[in-house]
Amino acid sequence: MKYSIFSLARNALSYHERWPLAWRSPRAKSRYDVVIVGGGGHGLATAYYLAKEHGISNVAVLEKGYLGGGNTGRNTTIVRSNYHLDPNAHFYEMSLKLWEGLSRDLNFNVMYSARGVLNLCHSPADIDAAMRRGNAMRLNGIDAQFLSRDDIARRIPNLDCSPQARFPIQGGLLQPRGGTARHDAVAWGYARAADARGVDIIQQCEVTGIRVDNGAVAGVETTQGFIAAGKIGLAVAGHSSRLAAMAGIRLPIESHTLQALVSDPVKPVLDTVVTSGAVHFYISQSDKGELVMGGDLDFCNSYAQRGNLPMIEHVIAACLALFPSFGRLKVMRTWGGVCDMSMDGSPIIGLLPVKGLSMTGGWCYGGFKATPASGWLHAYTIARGEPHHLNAAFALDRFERGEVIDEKGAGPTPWAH
Amino acid sequence: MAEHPHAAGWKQPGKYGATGSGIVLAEATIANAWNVQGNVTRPEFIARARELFGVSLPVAPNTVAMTDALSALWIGPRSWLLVAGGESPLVNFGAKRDALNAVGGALFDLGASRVAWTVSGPHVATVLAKCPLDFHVRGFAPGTCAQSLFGHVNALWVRPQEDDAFQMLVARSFACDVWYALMESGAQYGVEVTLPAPYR
Amino acid sequence: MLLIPCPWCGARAQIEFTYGGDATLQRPAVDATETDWVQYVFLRDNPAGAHQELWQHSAGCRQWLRVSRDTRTHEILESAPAVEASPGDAR
Amino acid sequence: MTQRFRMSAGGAIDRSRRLAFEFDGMPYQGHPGDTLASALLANGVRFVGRSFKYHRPRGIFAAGSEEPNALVQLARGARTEPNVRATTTELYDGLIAASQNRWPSLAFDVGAASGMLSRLLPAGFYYKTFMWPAMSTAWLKYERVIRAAAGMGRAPGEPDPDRYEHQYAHCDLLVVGGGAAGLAAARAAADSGLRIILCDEGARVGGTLVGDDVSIDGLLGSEWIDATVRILSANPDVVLLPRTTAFGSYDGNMLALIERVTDHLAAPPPYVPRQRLWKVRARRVVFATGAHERGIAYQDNDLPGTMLAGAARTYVQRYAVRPGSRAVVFTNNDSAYAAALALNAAGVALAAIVDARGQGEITGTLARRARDAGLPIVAHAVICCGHGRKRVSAVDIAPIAGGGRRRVDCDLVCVSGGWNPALHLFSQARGALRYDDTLTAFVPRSPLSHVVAAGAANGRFGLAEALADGHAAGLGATGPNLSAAAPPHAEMEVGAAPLALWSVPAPRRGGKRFVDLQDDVTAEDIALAAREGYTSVEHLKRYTTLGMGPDQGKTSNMLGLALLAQATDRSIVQVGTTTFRPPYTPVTLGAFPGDERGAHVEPTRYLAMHDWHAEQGASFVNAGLWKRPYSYPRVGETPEQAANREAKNVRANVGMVDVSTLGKIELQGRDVAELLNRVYINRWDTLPVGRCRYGVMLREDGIVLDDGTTSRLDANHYLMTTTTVNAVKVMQHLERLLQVDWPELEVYIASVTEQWTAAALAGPRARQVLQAVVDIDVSNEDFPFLAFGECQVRTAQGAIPARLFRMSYSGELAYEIHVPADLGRAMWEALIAAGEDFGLMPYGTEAMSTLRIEKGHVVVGAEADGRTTADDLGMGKLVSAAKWCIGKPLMNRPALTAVDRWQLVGLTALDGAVMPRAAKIVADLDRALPNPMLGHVTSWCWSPNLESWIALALLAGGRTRHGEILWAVSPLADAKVRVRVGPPCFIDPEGERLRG
Ligand SMILES: Cc1cc2nc3c(=O)[nH]c(=O)nc-3n(C[C@H](O)[C@H](O)[C@H](O)COP(=O)(O)OP(=O)(O)OC[C@H]3O[C@@H](n4cnc5c(N)ncnc54)[C@H](O)[C@@H]3O)c2cc1C
Ligand SMILES: NC(=O)c1ccc[n+]([C@@H]2O[C@H](COP(=O)([O-])OP(=O)(O)OC[C@H]3O[C@@H](n4cnc5c(N)ncnc54)[C@H](O)[C@@H]3O)[C@@H](O)[C@H]2O)c1
Ligand SMILES: Cc1cc2nc3c(=O)[nH]c(=O)nc-3n(C[C@H](O)[C@H](O)[C@H](O)COP(=O)(O)O)c2cc1C
Ligand SMILES: [Zn+2]
Repeated sequence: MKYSIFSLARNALSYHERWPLAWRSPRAKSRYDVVIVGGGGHGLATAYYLAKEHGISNVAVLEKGYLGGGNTGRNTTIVRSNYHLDPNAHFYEMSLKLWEGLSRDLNFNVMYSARGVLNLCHSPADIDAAMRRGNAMRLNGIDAQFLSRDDIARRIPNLDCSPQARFPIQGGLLQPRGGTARHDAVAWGYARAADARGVDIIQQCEVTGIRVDNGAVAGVETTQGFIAAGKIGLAVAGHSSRLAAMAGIRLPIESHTLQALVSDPVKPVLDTVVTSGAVHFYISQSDKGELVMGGDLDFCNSYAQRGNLPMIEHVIAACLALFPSFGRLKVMRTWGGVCDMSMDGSPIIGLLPVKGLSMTGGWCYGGFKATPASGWLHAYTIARGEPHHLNAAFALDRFERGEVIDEKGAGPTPWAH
Repeated sequence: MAEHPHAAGWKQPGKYGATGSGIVLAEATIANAWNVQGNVTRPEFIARARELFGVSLPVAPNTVAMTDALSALWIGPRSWLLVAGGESPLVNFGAKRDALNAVGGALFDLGASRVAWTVSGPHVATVLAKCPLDFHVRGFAPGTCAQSLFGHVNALWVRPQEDDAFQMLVARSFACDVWYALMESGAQYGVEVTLPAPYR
Repeated sequence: MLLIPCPWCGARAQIEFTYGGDATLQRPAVDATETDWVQYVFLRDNPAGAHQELWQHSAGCRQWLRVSRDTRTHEILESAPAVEASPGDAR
Repeated sequence: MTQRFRMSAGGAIDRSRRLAFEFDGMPYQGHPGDTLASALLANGVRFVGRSFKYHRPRGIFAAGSEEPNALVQLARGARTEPNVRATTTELYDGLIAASQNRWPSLAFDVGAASGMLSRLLPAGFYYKTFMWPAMSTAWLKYERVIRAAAGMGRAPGEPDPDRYEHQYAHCDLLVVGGGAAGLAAARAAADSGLRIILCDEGARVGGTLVGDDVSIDGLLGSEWIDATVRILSANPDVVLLPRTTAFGSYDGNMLALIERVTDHLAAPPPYVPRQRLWKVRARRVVFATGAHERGIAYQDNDLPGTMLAGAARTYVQRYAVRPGSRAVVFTNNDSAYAAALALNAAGVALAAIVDARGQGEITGTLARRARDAGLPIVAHAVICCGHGRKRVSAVDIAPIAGGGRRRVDCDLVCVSGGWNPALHLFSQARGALRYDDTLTAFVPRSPLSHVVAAGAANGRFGLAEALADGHAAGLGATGPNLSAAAPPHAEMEVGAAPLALWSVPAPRRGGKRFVDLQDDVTAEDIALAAREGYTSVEHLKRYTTLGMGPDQGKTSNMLGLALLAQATDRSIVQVGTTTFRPPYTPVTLGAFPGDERGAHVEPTRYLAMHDWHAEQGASFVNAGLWKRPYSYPRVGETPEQAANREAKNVRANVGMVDVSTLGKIELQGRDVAELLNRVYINRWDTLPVGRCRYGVMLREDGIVLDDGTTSRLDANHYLMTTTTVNAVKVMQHLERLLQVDWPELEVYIASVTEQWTAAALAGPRARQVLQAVVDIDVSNEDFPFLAFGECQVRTAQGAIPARLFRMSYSGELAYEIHVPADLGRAMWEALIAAGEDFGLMPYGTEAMSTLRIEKGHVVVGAEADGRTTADDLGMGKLVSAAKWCIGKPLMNRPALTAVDRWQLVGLTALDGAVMPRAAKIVADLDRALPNPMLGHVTSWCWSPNLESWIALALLAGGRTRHGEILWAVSPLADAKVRVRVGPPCFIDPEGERLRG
């Protein structure tokens, strides 16, 4: 059933008792052309574009829990393409363009809200770095504006723009097309659209092993039995190392906890996404009214999907240093996700050194925004057996070549990115 | 333009905040502070240090050895801070460094790098509880010291005796910030600032 | 917040420590191949379960510790000095 | 106004005093001991807010922190606070509150129109529409409307004026919850020598016992509380924290507590924080957090006047308020009979007790008492709908098996759908749960090694068993404790099992049966989610927003997942719960930073000479945590103009800059040279004593990490300097190498950054100034470039020992003078005085930057940006071939040695143009985008000495491009400038000045 205001009205008449399943829950077949491990945005998008762009629909997406329950369902939903280095800029800009048409493509409103992403600058050095990035964006054909302190004070009146602030705001880089999207809807929308094209989505199915015969993948062992496939794509953010290890591959990745939190819901007070590198903080307001915010990692390897208080204290301290009037709002919920922190802060999208095996992962803090492009390029790479020029730079062997994509220049310390 | 870094009260005796003297603060002026490093498993190093400073370097972690002239604080398994508030064997730095170097040890002058206060009064443990250490006498025994954080700032505390008085040392560039924090949390109990006195 | 046992200072709050990552990595010999160095510098086991890792008691005794911690539960299984030797011991 | 519904006697309130308050502009009165909710009820105010999505009228539903409806906007102005639960807000004199989510008023709310459209707005409706037209900006317009309709209260418009603070605490036993079980636990463990903390959310401890007519050890509930509190307060090892909610359970048994210190006071005393965040490290924890009652989903079960039965009982017994005049009680378990009895005793007419269970199953003590009291029990029956507009006026009752409905008039409906142990914190502590079929609730599966639940939180709902359970939990912490008090004793009640009843079919198709009152989630929404395949309990939550409001579903989650189980033919165990996460109840943001707020969010580091700089009118700039002088503007000068003057003066005369922030690490021991050889690309064993050398450190991956000069003070004694930003990092790096990688090296190191104040004296007349104050000969012969020596500086306070270094960042003849920090000002002032005749001016970081750009000196963070190699910076030749060092093995990977690497060059703006800020370099201005970038400007300045704009830049193959003309462009600033590429050093490339 196509979703629209008309189908909504029609179903209202029947008290919404006739809506069909958004996606089936089929039993896993014993063999697929392609198995995608991970039912987050990236895995589902990969499957969707395999079917849509390459006509490969004998595909299963295997998800160990519920779909969208990984980082897709726990991220702070910021979507942007404001990158400095060329490979990142071109990749994330492709993604942003896909975001712009995604709701209609999927026939599922993912609420991509181009409300602008503003990176604050607190020192001359911040301004230099932001302008250098903004200039690179513009030369790459990506929208960017530099806002003065006064522009910012007008646009976001509850920001403390006074010179007495500990980290006084001196300007900011705005990407107007940046914004947010509704995280769960992305998973559900891709799932529904992939399902409609024949992809099998198998939840509660954990991959426990990857069978490799003669240097090529043969299939996956799962909690629901062996499933054969000549091609396997990994999209398991946070767990990439574990899956790769099943095929005997070590990755330049560590898993770390990233926390986020929401305030109680209030009437609209903030309609731009605001971030500050100096205090490691970002914030936006959801359509339901909560302020959604986050900051840094918890700084030790973890698969626990939960974090500790110090980082929450830090995030809120940063929030109130910037927005002193939010002091009497309350934290409603905090949570954590397991992030793949790569050694250069950039993702790995491409073939792995076992035939038939590929991955898209290593997202660090920010792979939600990459979802459409990552799925599209991963599908391309799987279907063609070689990377597209937009993901060629994100190959695993870049570390031995020395061609790392280190946006922050933080070096091979994964938790420093 | 910049506000005077020394927040209200430092070195100016008086009462601040609520009435009463919930905590009492006084700068403990450091005449000298030297950092001795060396390998405790080498008897000649320990002996040389005793000979040079008149104190046996404490080997138990986080303990303090005191003489009339100075306190020797264990600050690491190979590192001690010798602090004196007045006349002490902490003189002739170069010669003593050479003497320690000769037995495989090291000596660093940190005399100007730390600010110390004596923090006392009935609410001392509460005010210091911005630090994750346990300041209860059962958690912080007399004759011991410990390093930790006060807010975001590294600090070192010494509890010389079984009373409510602690010495607190922080790096000098942070001292103003720490002073502010002490005043902020102490104000509700009343802060009494007394005259600086030599570190004891 | 983790409570990390420092072999010298006792159990201390996590905020007193600085994380140092995987403790099982062995620095290659100075004449090792570039591939050995690439693996040492970039690749990690990243296990789910017991993880040997380094922490420095940076706000305390400044010692680097070798801690074994379960990355699924954060339970600390063991903690020891990074190495038992002291400078010059080897001589 | 009279408190019409206040009973004439009873309750734990202080009738001797009246407190005036205001709700939605109307004045009312209450008493100390009241909550805002109880006071509103006492005044007959039952309609207190509009619901989240449909804007339906809502009343007070609960009496504690589980309240889903009665959220109000408290106070006005800077202290206004949205979404405050009326049920936990203690009344104080002058309290002002207003209802939320309505406009223009509670009674006439425009948003209520969405209620009329509600059939179009089922769960997740927005995913299915608003996708047209195709422009991506279209959604922004719909979104604006949706956002304005959602949300609840309003955020304040001004900074929070209040202060908050933090406190760590340590104890052997933390008891969370001071009800019967918690008090029994604390009492059992007291006197054992353990340090105990007991916290409770309430204004007074006692939990459900407060005002209850039960007897413990022969005392009335409240008397027993008082007696126990007296015993505990007298014990110096026990800390009692009322008004303190444990909200998070973290690793290592750390519990986070929030204490509301002054929220209940009309006029808080000065200096006292508003709230205090406690971080408690507990050896053991007892969660005696009680249980939450839940409702039953029947049609229009959200009308004001509908409340939980336990809450109704609390209002009567604790607050002496009649929440209505004529009540219907609807239950599936025994506990509601206590409420019925209490209401009856309070003079509330009981129209019916509707019990879903059969007559034969209603056998508990309380039910018998109700029957004895002649209360009308209707067994085997349910409420199938409510009636009324802005409050309930009647309900329809019908047999559970279906059949004839009967209307019963009432103005109060008391519902009990059973109880859920409050195991939020237990679960956060990784405690496993088990579904108990008899209790129809999740309970702790088994205690953890250091964490137990006790009392109602542990599924022990009866008072006697709760006391016994608490007592046992307390003893569990002490081990055998001979001095422990005897277990408190209460009469055992006979209970009957509840019936699992979650919902009642709606008589009207499309009738709304609310599961989650806070987020407006109905039983129909849950059915819809199940129908569409959102069958994981987590999907259900996210699709319908069940349990996602400020109450986090305390009264609704269980109901929702049971309905999902029914709809999908699964057991409740198969469906499972969603994840419990902190905080237990919403916690004020302001409490998290505590005193580290505003300007104190991070510490500020002040230079030892800060006062001097400030007295000279320096303008300051942040450098890491430090405040450094940017320049010293004179009257009429901007900071930039001042910097220009200062830079020029250095080249013409002499200037002095405070460089104390540089990291300084002293190294002693036999193997220092070996260590330095390993960490720097260049050699150190060959450096003579009394000399300095510039060094570059690489990361393991061959990229530049840091740079600085290191001096050999003595055979085995060196002083290393690091950049300001990397000082801490480099120290840790060295400690790690020495302790982990190379423990065989005999090297001792200490950070001496704080010990020394450092001044750099630079300019052609530097020597004359210096010579005037030092006791050694600083001529070129005796003290050549890169010499180090010790000397005395003559100052007004006498001679000061100093370390002297002949090194130059500016490219001029220059010296660095280090003296102990407490003598810094004396040294500085001596030099300033000596320099008077030579035109000495202090200079700040901006002039310093100009000078070093002119000289082509790189800065880690600008030219070395974490992607640059030594060779990129033209320092490839520094890499010693004779030895290994960190980073060397990976330094020559193909991409790091490619010919088109971005290499350091100098740029000069042509045509007298201004170099744009942070420009990119392109060859062709007019290319279509993306326009390939050949490099970028890393540092730039107006060079007062060259009288043109210059820059350092990284440029692809830059060293082979000297002489080329390219474009430096800044699309952001709409600026483009022709630049000539050249070597990075603009001034004195031969180094004659600095050697002179
Ligand atoms: C707190 C937080 C905030 C963030 N904020 C942002 C942001 O603002 N903007 C942004 O762009 N990005 C953000 N991110 C990052 C972003 O969430 C992720 O990069 C992105 O969602 C990754 O999507 P994914 O589909 O690869 O992974 P996931 O959604 O995690 O999907 C991976 C799936 O694989 C499954 N899986 C794992 N192992 C197995 C197995 N063995 N068998 C079967 N299935 C398996 C998992 O259960 C999971 O569902 C944030 C992340 C976090 C944690
Ligand atoms: N089915 C039933 O009949 C039923 C159900 C529940 C409770 N009860 C009654 O409850 C009593 C059980 O005693 P109990 O002590 O287990 O429960 P209780 O409800 O009396 O006490 C729990 C206490 O914990 C506090 N609390 C809860 N969460 C907290 C938190 N996070 N931080 C701080 N404080 C918190 C509450 O304010 C309350 O005071 C008995 O009197 C029993 O009769 C009966
Ligand atoms: C953008 C965003 C907004 C959220 N808003 C809410 C919210 O309003 N209420 C809520 O209870 N949780 C909210 N959450 C958190 C979820 O409840 C949940 O904690 C998170 O998805 C992680 O899942 P888990 O806690 O079940 O592990 C939000 C999460 C995200 C990513
Ligand atoms: Zn330690």
